[in-house]
Amino acid sequence: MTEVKRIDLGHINLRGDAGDDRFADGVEAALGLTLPVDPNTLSESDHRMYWLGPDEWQVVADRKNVPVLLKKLEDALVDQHVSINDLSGGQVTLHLAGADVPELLAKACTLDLHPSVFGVGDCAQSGLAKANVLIGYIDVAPVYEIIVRRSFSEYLLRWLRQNSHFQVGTASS
Amino acid sequence: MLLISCPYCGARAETEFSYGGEAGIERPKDPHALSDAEWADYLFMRKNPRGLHTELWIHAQGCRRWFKVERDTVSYKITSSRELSLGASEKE
Amino acid sequence: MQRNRLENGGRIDRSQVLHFRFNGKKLEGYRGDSLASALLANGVTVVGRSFKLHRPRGIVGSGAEEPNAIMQIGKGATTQPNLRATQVEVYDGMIARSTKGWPSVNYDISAINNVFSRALGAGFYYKTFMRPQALWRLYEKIIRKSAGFGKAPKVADPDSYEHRNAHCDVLIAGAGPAGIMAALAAGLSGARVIIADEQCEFGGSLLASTAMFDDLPATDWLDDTLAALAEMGNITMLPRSTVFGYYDHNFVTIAERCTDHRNEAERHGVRQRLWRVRAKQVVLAQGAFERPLVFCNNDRPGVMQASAVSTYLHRYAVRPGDRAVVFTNNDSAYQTAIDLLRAGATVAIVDSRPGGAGAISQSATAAGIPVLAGHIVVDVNGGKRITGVRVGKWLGEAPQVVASSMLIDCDLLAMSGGWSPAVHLHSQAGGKNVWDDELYCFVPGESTQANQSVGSGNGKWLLSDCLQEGLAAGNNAASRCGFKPCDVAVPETGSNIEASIEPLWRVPSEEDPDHCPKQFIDFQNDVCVSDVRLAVREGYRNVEHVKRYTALGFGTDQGKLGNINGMAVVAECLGKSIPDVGTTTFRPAYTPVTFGVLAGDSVGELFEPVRTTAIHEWHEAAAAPFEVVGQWHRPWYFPKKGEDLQVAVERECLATRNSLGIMDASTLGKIDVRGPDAVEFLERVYTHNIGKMKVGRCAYGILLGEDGMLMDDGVMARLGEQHFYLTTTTGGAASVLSWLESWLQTEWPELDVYLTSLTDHFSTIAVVGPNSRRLLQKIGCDIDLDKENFPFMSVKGAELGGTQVQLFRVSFSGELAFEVNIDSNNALQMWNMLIDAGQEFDITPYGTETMHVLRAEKGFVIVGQDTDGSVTPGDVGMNWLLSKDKDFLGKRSLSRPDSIRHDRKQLVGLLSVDEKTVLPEGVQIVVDPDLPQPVPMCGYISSSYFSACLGHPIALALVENGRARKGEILYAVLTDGSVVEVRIVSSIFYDAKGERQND
Amino acid sequence: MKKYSVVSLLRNALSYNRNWTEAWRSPAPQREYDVVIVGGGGHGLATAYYLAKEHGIRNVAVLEKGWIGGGNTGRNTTIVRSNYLWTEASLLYEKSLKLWEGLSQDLNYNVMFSQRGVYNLGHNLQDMRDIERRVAANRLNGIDAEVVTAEQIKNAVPLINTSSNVRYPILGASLQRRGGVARHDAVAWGFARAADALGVDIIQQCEVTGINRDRGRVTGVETTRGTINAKKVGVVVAGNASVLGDMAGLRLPIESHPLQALVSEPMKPVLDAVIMSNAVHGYISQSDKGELVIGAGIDAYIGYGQRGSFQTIEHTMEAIIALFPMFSRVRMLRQWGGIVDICPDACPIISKTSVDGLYFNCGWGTGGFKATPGSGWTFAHTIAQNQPHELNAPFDLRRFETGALIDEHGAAAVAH
Repeated sequence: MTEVKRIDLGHINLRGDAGDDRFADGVEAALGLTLPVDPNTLSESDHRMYWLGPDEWQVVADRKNVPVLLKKLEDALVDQHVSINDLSGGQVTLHLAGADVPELLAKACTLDLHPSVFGVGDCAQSGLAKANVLIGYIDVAPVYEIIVRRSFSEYLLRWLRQNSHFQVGTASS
Repeated sequence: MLLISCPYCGARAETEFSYGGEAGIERPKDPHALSDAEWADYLFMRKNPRGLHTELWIHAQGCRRWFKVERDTVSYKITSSRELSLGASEKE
Repeated sequence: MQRNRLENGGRIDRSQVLHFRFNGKKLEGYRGDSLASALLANGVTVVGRSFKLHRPRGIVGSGAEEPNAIMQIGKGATTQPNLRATQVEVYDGMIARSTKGWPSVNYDISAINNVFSRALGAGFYYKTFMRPQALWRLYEKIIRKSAGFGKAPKVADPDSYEHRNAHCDVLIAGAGPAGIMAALAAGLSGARVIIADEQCEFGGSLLASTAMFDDLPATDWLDDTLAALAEMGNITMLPRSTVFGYYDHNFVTIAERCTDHRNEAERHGVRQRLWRVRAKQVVLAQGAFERPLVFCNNDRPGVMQASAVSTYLHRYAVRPGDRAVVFTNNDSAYQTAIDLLRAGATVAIVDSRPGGAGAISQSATAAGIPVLAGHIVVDVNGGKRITGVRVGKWLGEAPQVVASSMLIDCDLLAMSGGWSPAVHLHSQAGGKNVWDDELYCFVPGESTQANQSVGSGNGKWLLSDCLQEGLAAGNNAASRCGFKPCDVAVPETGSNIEASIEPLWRVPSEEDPDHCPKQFIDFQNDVCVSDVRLAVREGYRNVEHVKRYTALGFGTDQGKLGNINGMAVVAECLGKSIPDVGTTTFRPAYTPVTFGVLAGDSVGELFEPVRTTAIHEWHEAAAAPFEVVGQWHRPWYFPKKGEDLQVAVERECLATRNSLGIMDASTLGKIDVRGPDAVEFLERVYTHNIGKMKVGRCAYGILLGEDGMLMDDGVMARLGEQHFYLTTTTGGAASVLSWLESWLQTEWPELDVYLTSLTDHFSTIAVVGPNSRRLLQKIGCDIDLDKENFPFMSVKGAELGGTQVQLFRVSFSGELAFEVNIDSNNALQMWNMLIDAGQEFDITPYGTETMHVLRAEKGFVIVGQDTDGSVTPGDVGMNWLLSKDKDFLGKRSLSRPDSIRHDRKQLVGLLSVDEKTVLPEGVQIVVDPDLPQPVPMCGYISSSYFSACLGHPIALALVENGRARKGEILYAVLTDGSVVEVRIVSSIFYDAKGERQND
Repeated sequence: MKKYSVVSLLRNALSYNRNWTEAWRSPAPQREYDVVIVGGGGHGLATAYYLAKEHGIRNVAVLEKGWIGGGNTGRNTTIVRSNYLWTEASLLYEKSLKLWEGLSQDLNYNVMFSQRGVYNLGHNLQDMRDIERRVAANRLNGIDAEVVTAEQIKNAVPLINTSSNVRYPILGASLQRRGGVARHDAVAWGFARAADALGVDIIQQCEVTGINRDRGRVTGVETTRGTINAKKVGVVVAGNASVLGDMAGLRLPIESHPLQALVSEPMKPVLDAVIMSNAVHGYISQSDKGELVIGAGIDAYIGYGQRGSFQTIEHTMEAIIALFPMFSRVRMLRQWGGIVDICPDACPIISKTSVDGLYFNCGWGTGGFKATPGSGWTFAHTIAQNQPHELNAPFDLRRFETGALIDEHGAAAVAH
């Protein structure tokens, strides 16, 4: 049984130069976590930060903290060439819990999600069915976080509903 | 289905990528100095080789970075996959 | 009564009696039976008719190679055409029908074709049915009716299918002795292994083998080993799973049949599953096919592959005949003779080799089986079942004519013409196949991908070799993936039969090959030796020409039985060797796979995503029909009770122009642009001057392809010195962003600019009409909205109704209008607030249709509707947007000769002279409709509506040199032939000075 | 050439078919020809035939590196239609369609041209605008075309799903009744036999390895069977145009992509029309043998491998099932790929080149089969007269310089 929860979270997209110490330090100071520079990994404290590309990250945090975090980031990176965008309205976060999740995702995702390859703290952007998604393995329980664009979320939920006997819940955190 | 190595994200299925055509076509510095024929050459004429081809791909479902792939157009074997900034020789 | 069922043995469960119908007749079989074994057990001989000549046909094989027993299984929505009886497991309640033969397989009227068979040789249809020309369609109807096997279902498939992506170190195709050994070795090493086999049970040839492993029946070893494999967590075992495709970069596809073998009432869940496997290493262990022998009337029911006879005897406990003759050119069929004898049949061996067989010959003779060495079967007697075979002396290499012959009574002929490895997947992977001069078959050549072929699929006929090779390949594959190979004990297989063969391609006939009774090469397509000879005679000498001209190998069995024999006959005709004639390349699918499993669950509602906006549920509640725009569903119009499209749109237009309309414009693409080089970057891609834009202002911008053609358009807003915000068309959102990124990354990496898509984050609500300002003021806006402080084409962050928004004063309708960009989480709430507060202004939600009418009244183009990839900015009157001070993408193309042609099509307005006719969009415009065809066309209508505000129809059109032709009368020619007079006018129909939007 | 007819069929049957003669000779190449055609596909053979028939030029060789008809001629989905949007394209294809209509009789070889009607489906309002525009243009150009409703489609093709409750409902279609399918191999063989009868040498297993020139003028070709001199050389090698272009120092606006197709197992007749859908990316007909013949989309990358990517096949099957949900249970028998040369405007090049006496006919993309006779006819004219016929004049190489593209990508129907 896979449990699917839709979670109200906030999202910040961040672009900057990972090679610039001022940037990494600024991010760490603002968010209280290490900038993940290894591809396909995430780092976590009170919020999660996903590596999306060599100069792109995504912060996932409590929705109510987003304005504060935005401000902190802007202040910490004020003189740098960066791009900070609130994407909270454009993303839907799902948490999939249960031992069968990799099996379920394998029906429509070409990533190798075998735990020996894709462990806790790993993440990847890929396709799930016909939607683009960001998948993070966030808890050994196991829990997988799936982030999808809002306009594709109904489609993705439909796909999940058809492909798993899942319980849907919503939660705010 | 090809297996393409994104220089940033690693090997992924072809479906995560989009093809961008021949690499190394440089936009003329001053298009208006070109004859119509020279402009047409830039716009439309392509190497289209039977054999090794240096081409652009973007990891569209991943990191959205463009990169350069050397691929044999007959065997489809990929011999290299590099960031654009590396091997800048493509832009003579 | 199962008259051919043996009393003992077989891997069937006699406690589970299964009832089924074949061609209406009630029959019984057992759990474990294939449909073919059950039919043979019941003494059924004729199971089908051939494609062209409608000759009666019986079961020849026992697996994927079967050409004759092509069945329609089931009925109604779940009927399945063209299944091979040899590959179908019988279930209780099965309904099976032959797919050929009318009125029945036993009495087929079309068998009359046999009388004319000589005139129906290869390619006969290319030579006739040409005159009279008009009758071809009738001929064709008859041809089509008589062709084809089964019938497609008539209603939608109720079953579901799914895909499963998988990654493994070692994929093994085929679970016979070699494949199982490979799995064992690779599995023990710790590698991730997938092993798949087409049959319902793993074991391959061992399932019908009498071999002893370590002095115990091989099946004991099989059961133990499979149990051991099942214990390992790193091995996925897939029975009923056909590895049907081998693609580039070791991508391999497997079709798993999950429920087809169950009784219909017990079929739950997914019917079939497609495994999409990316394997680091592949072991191909698919076995080999036994070749038929090519002699006269070799297609008669009762003639079977020797190995198939053994399979029916051992695996299914079915003896397909009482009095058997075994006809062979190699040793393997001797075992079949011995098997038949042990099963109580009388049997004789006809061996074409003058020296007969090796050691196994003695076993046969010792058992009392007469062996006629140096003899051949020349012909058979009997129509719907053989009654005897005519045997002659083999005169060595002589091409034809047999001296004398004798008749041997029999009802079963087991033939073996040697073996052909199943090299299909090796070939699909890109490997060549090479001819082996000792084995007389093609074997896999060098691999071009990471795969190895093993076992009889690699020309190894001895069980001990198969096991050893499987072991080595399993270890090899695992070690290439970084695992340590391990020691696995290979069972002792005891004495093996020798495997000598002497070639016998076309069996000599009593009369010459063009004159003798038919010698079949491809049973299903009725391709005979005479057809191949005819093809070669007519110049179709390349083997591909022969195959296409005769249809050899184009049946549903894909030539698994006939291809090599066919090539041998071509070689004989041309005096060449078989490898000189050529090889054949194999394409997927190895055996046919359903369309359903290829599509998986991407059918019905999941065929393509439907993208919806954050306000979608409101539109649904308002019963708006939706317009499909790319992946989006956008509200088309909002009908009130009893309204149709036209009435609703007229109401929406008038309400908006006169008071207040509201529209969900969230599907627009939105891109955030930031960085010190943002201005420079945008200067290079947009046509207007960016540097001159002031912060807080908006501009209409267009993008051209490098070919100078209009690609997309939208509003550009300058939010800061180094910060811009772009909108794109709904359809162009993704492609514009990726296009911008490509320039930034590949061409101008020196520019410091970041692009971020905000399409989903922001919802866009357009508040439109003379009362729009009042509405915003009413719900509370913290900025001054008057003309001076917030003029047309400006942007400001604002608090609106208590929520932070980005407010744009832009207009796509020509009215005073505002676009509210808001975090999509708050969009529905904002929409509702606006609707509620707007009641006093008769706020009217409108959809895409009204949007189109309003913009057309203003002459605003829709990229993709009023343009089509061959339209320059000048064509649509946008030259004012082209900066003279800079270069931009596409600018150079605008000075090419064709771009400056004076007679290019230009956007104009059109009015129907009758002031009534709303012309269909797409209709062509001509100067003189009475000219002969081809009538020169000077333009076409791209947009056309009835304008409620103006009280008459309006249209936009692209007309040659149109701007200079205002006032001219032209003609629109409708597709029904009628002609409507039109007048060219300005493309701006409403408020030409733009006073309303500036208000 | 011995005439094919029912009479000859029966007469030969009496002599056990021993007296049939070869459909075309297999001569050794001569040292010199008036015209050498490089490429023994349908287009090349048709060119040779019309050179001999229409222009009396019979000292012609067709050089084929493999076996005739073995390239795209034998790998396509055999659809024939002429309902293109732009006048230039539609008149060219209409010329071809007119030739198709008498081709079996002209060649005395039954190419099984079956005019069962071609439907191009519309799934959204823009599709319907495009259909209206194309049909209107077709009719003014003298090409039979109709706009039909979903109900009319349903009546003609009862199995098609016209329910409005699907992802891409069928709103209507354009119908060209004179369109249809033909037997692809027979087209190559029929042209070969007829050309041979007029004296053309068809030389298989002869690969061109170089194009010889002298002072800007072509002098012949180097081949794996020696040098062959020629006054004129016409190159018509789908899937290899750039490779041959390189030999002559020509740059071409062409990229070669994999295009895939597949057939089902043969079944009793269920589909008596050709159905094409741009929006869902699939097209389908049923062959006389009973196989559903299905075309897939082009793979995005350059590929000379005569195979494409698997997901393209999957997408096509999704589309076919969207149109025909019952075909979900039908089985794919075989899939394959061809190499299509794509021009930027999805239209062909039938043109003189910068080398005197060297002519190129290429870039047919996915639409080459239907053009076979018309392509050969106009190319023969261009070679014989050293100037294009008015039908192919717009398809000159120079259009890429002037910008006068014939953009069938734009609003046109499917480019297949």
